[in-house]
Amino acid sequence: MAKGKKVPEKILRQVPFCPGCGHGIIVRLMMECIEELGYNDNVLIGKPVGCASLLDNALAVDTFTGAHGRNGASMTTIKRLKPDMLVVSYQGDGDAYNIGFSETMNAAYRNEKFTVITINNGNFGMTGGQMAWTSMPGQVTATSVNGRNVELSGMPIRVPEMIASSFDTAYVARGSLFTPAEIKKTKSYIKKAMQAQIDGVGHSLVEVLSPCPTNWGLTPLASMERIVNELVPYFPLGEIKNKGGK
Amino acid sequence: MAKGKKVPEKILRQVPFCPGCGHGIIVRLMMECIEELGYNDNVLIGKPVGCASLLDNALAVDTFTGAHGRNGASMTTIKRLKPDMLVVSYQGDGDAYNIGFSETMNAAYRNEKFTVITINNGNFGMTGGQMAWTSMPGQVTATSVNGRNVELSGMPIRVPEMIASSFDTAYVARGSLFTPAEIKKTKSYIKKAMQAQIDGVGHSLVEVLSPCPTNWGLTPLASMERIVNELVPYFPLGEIKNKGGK
Amino acid sequence: MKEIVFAGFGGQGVLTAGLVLSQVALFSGKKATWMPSYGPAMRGGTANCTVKYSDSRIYSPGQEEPDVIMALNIPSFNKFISMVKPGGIMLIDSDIVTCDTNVRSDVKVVKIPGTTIANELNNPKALNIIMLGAMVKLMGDFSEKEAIDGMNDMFGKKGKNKYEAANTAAFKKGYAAV
Amino acid sequence: MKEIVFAGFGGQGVLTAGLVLSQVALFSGKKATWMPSYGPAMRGGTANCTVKYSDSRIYSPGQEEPDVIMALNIPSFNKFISMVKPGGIMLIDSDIVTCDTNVRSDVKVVKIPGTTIANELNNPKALNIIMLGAMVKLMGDFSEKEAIDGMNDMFGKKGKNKYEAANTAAFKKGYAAV
Amino acid sequence: MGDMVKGNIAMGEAAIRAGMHIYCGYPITPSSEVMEYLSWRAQEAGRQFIQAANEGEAMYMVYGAASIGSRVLTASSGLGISLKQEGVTYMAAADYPAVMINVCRYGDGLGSLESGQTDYKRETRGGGNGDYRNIVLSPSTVQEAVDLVYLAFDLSEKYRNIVVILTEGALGQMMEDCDYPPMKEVPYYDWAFDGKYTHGPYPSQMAVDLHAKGIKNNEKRAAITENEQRWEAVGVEDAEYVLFAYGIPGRVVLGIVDELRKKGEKVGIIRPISLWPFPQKAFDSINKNVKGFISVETADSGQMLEDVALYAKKKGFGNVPCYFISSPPGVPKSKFVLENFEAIKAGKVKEVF
Amino acid sequence: MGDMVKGNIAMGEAAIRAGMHIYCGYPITPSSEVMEYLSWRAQEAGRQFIQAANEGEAMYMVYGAASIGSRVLTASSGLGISLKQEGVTYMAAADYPAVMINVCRYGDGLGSLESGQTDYKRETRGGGNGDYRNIVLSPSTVQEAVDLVYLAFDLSEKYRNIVVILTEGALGQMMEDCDYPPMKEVPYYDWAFDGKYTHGPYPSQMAVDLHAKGIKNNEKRAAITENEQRWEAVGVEDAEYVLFAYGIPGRVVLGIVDELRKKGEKVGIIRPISLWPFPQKAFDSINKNVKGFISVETADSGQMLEDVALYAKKKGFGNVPCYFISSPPGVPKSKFVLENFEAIKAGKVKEVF
Amino acid sequence: MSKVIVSKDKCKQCGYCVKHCPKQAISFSADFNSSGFKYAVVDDSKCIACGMCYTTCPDGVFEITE
Amino acid sequence: MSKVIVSKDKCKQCGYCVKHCPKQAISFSADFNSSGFKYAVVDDSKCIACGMCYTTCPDGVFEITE
Ligand SMILES: Cc1ncc(C[n+]2csc(CCOP(=O)(O)OP(=O)(O)O)c2C)c(N)n1
Ligand SMILES: Cc1ncc(C[n+]2csc(CCOP(=O)(O)OP(=O)(O)O)c2C)c(N)n1
Ligand code: SF4
Ligand code: SF4
Ligand code: SF4
Ligand code: SF4
Ligand code: SF4
Ligand code: SF4
Ligand SMILES: [Mg+2]
Ligand SMILES: [Mg+2]
Repeated sequence: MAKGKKVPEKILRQVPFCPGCGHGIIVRLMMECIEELGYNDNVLIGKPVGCASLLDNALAVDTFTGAHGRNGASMTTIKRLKPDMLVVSYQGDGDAYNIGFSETMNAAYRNEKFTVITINNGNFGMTGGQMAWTSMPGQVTATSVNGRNVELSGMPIRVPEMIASSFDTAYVARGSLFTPAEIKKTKSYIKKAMQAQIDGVGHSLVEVLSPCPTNWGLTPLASMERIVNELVPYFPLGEIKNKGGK
Repeated sequence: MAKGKKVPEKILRQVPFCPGCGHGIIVRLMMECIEELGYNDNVLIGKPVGCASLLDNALAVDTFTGAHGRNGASMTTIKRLKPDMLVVSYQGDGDAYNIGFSETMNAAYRNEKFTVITINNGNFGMTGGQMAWTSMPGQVTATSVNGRNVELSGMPIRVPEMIASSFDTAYVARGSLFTPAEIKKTKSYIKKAMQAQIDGVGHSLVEVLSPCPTNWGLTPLASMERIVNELVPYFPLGEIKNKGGK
Repeated sequence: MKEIVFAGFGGQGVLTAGLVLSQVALFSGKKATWMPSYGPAMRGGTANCTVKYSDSRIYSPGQEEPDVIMALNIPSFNKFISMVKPGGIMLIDSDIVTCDTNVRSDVKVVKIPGTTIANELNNPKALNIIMLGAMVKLMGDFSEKEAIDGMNDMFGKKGKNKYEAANTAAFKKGYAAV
Repeated sequence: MKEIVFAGFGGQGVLTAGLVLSQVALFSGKKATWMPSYGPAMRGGTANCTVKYSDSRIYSPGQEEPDVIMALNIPSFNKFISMVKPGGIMLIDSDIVTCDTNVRSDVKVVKIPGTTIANELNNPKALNIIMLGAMVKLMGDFSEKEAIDGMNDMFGKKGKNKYEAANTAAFKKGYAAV
Repeated sequence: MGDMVKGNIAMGEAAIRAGMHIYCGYPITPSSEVMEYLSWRAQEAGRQFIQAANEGEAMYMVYGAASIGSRVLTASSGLGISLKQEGVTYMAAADYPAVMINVCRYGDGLGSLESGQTDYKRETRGGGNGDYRNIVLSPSTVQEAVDLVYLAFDLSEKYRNIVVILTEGALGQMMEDCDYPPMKEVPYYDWAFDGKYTHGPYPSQMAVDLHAKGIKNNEKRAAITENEQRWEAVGVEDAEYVLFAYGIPGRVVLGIVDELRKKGEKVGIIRPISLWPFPQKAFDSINKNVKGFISVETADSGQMLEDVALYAKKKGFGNVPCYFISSPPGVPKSKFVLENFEAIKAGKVKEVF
Repeated sequence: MGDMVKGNIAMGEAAIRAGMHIYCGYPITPSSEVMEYLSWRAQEAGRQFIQAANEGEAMYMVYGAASIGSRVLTASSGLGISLKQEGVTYMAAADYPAVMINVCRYGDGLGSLESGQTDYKRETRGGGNGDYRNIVLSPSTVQEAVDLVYLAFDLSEKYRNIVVILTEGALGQMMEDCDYPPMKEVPYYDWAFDGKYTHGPYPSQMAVDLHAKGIKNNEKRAAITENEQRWEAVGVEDAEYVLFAYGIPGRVVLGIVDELRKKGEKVGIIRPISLWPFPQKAFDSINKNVKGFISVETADSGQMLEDVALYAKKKGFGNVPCYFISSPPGVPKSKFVLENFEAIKAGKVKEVF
Repeated sequence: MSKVIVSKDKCKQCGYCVKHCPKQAISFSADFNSSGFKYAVVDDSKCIACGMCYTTCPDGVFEITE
Repeated sequence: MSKVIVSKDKCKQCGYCVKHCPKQAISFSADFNSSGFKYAVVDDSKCIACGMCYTTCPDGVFEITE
């Protein structure tokens, strides 16, 4: 099965993440999908505040620097004013589910026709690994040094499920990265999500369970193991909603 | 069945709402429950910004003036620091579901042990009847003069259902006011919600479908009819979640 | 410059009456301002607006010292009687403002049985226009025709031509009543 | 007042080495400040901190003109060599900083085979302490004992007594190496 | 001759005429009519309108809309604008244009619904983090509100800077006649994102040399300060006292000065129209022997007063005392202002600066 | 002798010692260690800690906590504080006390992570709507940070006013030795809600006579201005030039002045510790023949400079030129400041005010 | 015997009590109360003191005594 | 025939490719790349150009040519 594979040309330089960080894979998948869908020259990516901030100047496509958490709002007006443009909001879990919860949910509520990719790495990577709403019970983070106490801080949040069950959007899925097969599935979710946008079906969101070896204090491979063993049982993988094409 | 009935003494003066406004009934139910549960002298009510602002000085219990929408946050610290106090957040739908969506949801997410009563009157009463996230498709409001266009603004939001299905809280219900029987049911929901707080089971929320004759442009009686015919089918009544007592 | 306050219950049309007067003033080539009271006390309470008109620039649009006040209920009469400029006019609907109006010797109180006239016209909603007719006459700044044309022009632009005849009749009755 | 910069890769313990020195200074009755570099370039990049100590009030805690710089990798050497005060010292691990170090005639470059020593001690993590030992000797402001006591006091308070022997050995090796 | 029209509605229509592409906002008294009007008028005119879940969301919507080069408007009041401050400073950092109307209500926190000028400090100094300055324009008539909103979009684009229309409840709610400027259809700005990476990378603040950017910002601010001062002045050349007042108090004080001068009193007024840049050039024509400057504001404490004092100092009036007249919520009463002025003249009031 | 401790952690511990009951916040560099430390330390000390979904929510939590009379702390940086502004002005309206730490990072919008002083205007003028003023204290050493945080809780309660600790990334991140004050256990304030309606109704702003409240506010502000000015001054009595600098630049400039005076130069420094109230009393000892005032700030444009000029005018130095030295992000280099000072002395730089 | 006390000046004429009184004991007055509303009037002879009027009234007009 | 091109200086030694190469064709170098990591080395004789390494690599180290 000899087929050429090359990092999309719109990725200008090496991504600046820690060794084994899932962001590197997900950014590549996103850029591959954009390229394959033929939108290299009609696309805008909403960049969040978080480790993805490090993408500055790395992508040769229009990249909007959002306020922390608020790209659900900013992408809304961009997409409404430029309905033919492919608009993709790339967001961390802290960004999309903590500070930006209202904006993320409201965009889905209004069924805004853009695509969200959320990177669920269970903490605030950028700022040194504080607890996120996706951190697991008992997880040690910089703001839960004795392990997350869900009595005081609630059980980890599953936003994709909330959106799928509460709002009339087009597409919701959750993928991961722990094997080549999972990576390929995740890519197919991202592509379908973008396709739903292109077809005007509605809002789409793909969450990706992604390793943060640095803040998890694990090797990259052990981080992937943790995803399989600890996260997937709580954050089930697969398509959660698919309204199909037009 | 001769049993005395008197407006709770903690209601100091006539409530200042428009004729037929549901706020008047709900405030009374709330005060009755507080009195009947024996919490007249250990209670704090979170007052929102909205028509309920008009309650200023009307209730002889500690009444916190919240920032518009944000009492989910303010009640959290009050209850945590005063765990024995009965803490009740009385909020409009615009307050709790629009501007305060994040605070409302986050309090439920953390399972904060206070009680929320939301008045779903399908618009921003206080500011002249603009569209709320609970306004019905086609509903004429000050910001949807041609009727609410759900293509652009989404379908009305059902927060109680979202909370019940997404978070591990104690009690969620929806009541209304269109007959004495419904009013009594609503009262029983409010009381159970407070009881869940008192028992330390967790967060509780009761939404009440409530008429706003002034902004609906209907008589009080016709407003009640509208609730029965138009709202109840979309916002089903009853207990949505009841974890029971300790 | 003239300053007029229109006051009454919400629903009596005092804000509209004021607006018509300001629009009549514009129509006659004057400058005009219209300033409503608004605020938390609005709901179900009293409403009022201040209209000013002048041949030259109007500085303050706010209430200062009204030349004429129209009061369509007792609370409004009580609230505003002390504000009338010495020598000014207090115009009331004598059907509604039934209290003792003999409060200030330096103010001329003009009483019109507005509600009665409106009932005679079979048009209870026209109270505000009837009273406005009386006021225009009292002020003497606009001819009856000028005022009616201005009024009808305004309602016409709002797509409310169908009330033209009724409004004209009401205005005339009021105009004739003083 | 002395100003020292500790620079290297993240993970080499340069921030800790600086902290130990500042704590030793305190222990000896001096004033001290410790200022890290921090910022977006942190992740996986180079790290450095500036330590100052003095018998009197320390005004600026920032980098001004370091008397001594410890550089534990080539990028740090290159970045900081130009900043050393004329007549100052650049202390390097000659195992790692293998580039041409003959850049400034007015700076004394002191080379210690830190990595080799660490390997000899079977304690590769001790590189920072070894280098610190050398630095303390070079500075001449604290006796060996004073410094070791200060260091052990600090780690002790952090509940890390168990490393006391190893740290002491490493420090001594470094101290002896210059 | 225009018809009587409410200030808020007039501003909404002016935005449409100015080529506004989209409005994003959340209702709040006394500004709501701007958005209520645009909720149908925008669509009628082929433009867009979106009601946000709150003012913060509205501002991030503005931020997005600006990034693709559209003309975007938001309006709110006091505490709604408080919620926009992070968005505002992001806009400043990105050099994005937008017009933001603050129909000010009096007071801290929830405030009252009454008219006030208590947001001067925030609008002219910036309530968000950082060094930025919004251009702030303040009308005193409905016509001027229309003209300034119309102008604001152009200024905003010219300098790539937010322009705030700082007006008051009283002006938003009052009616006056006005003439509308011609309808413009404006294309999206071409410096903006077009999806084609035409302008290359747009790095975030973190990747930017902020000191270099700061120097550029200072240059921009200097240019705005040089070019965009606007004011109305009467009688300052021979004035013993110069009053400063903007917005509704501005027109009230104009009336007072008119009256006093007719009586032969040597008193003048400067009515700032641009609050930032503050019209420091207005000092150039002031009588060098002026005895005092007086700021009249509908606020507890002197907010514009600080600018009056600062620029007095800068313009060589460093020893002229600066007084404050604090008018209660609502439209200032001429009588009240006059009495306070007399007290100052009589030496009964101490200067603030 | 205290050990070396990070500014952020020292402030966290100082809050515990001061009897803080609860911390509410959201992480942001360079302030995060305050909350990371308190995330376990609060519990250990029997206090409470809550991580909010964002800075806005944190501030409304503060608002709630304050209403029942607890000692409450929040900390953040630049744009996080921007998100708190509505909460801040609500607190002001309600006369609720709280302590808010701003570990300032340089710049507009997202800003950099580098140390800066670009939030002076916002903290001293208020970024929320209204007329309120926060008490603003700025330390220049870790010890002073500890002492000011400790003091802040008491001042906050004394005046029922928010106290902002405005410090910089550099101070939050640096280490220095410090001694901690004694541990206090403070009961909830008794003016607050206790669930029993002890104090009767607490009406919202809308039900209050705002002008009367404004007069009270002015009295409170006057009392604070009279009682709470804090500063450090060196050499101002004979100074030809007086430099003004606070925080980290404050200590840097103290060093410069020390050095210059040793060389015999007549130069002085005022290092404001209270930024609001600005230490206007410090002017009383300044040489009447001073030639210039110079504000040194880590900011693009002169922010404190405006206060220097304002109070110069107020205190009879209305004709003394006020200059600005803009230091780039980070800790100012003595050499840079010196060079700029020399340029001012040599007449090569134009004054700003 | 129970009795219904009506605070007529509080009534805002919404009509809820009139509609829900099981005995049709409530009607509106001919005159206006101090707030300008026609107010609820109870026909004591029909009233069974069931309290439905109390339950439905938003304005606290009714008191049922024991 | 396809071939794998390795940009060794981009490698951060995460080990994903090593783990997921179906042919165990990848191992780590003995020396360090310019960033200080031991980098992935492909044994061309084992490689079947399946692209799994490309798929798993977060750092864009691999290119499979056609
Ligand atoms: C208003 C605001 N608050 C806080 C921050 C600090 N901050 C930057 S990124 C971040 C969290 C990032 O976490 P996440 O979104 O999960 O992204 P990750 O780094 O984990 O990919 C925080 C709290 C900020 N930049 N702005
Ligand atoms: C930050 C802020 N934005 C907007 C407002 C204006 N405002 C006051 S109440 C309200 C909506 C009230 O609607 P709801 O909560 O549904 O209460 P209701 O009056 O319908 O009972 C709005 C938008 C405000 N006070 N504060
Ligand atoms: S901190 Fe975590 S999320 Fe951020 S780049 Fe490193 S591994 Fe990735
Ligand atoms: S406006 Fe509506 S919600 Fe508000 S008091 Fe009137 S009826 Fe009730
Ligand atoms: S108590 Fe019952 S029967 Fe009597 S008036 Fe009221 S509703 Fe009717
Ligand atoms: S329910 Fe109450 S307010 Fe309504 S009509 Fe009856 S008595 Fe009057
Ligand atoms: S292309 Fe396939 S076989 Fe070849 S090295 Fe990569 S993973 Fe191994
Ligand atoms: S997956 Fe990439 S970064 Fe990781 S070891 Fe292999 S080549 Fe290196
Ligand atoms: Mg994350
Ligand atoms: Mg509502």
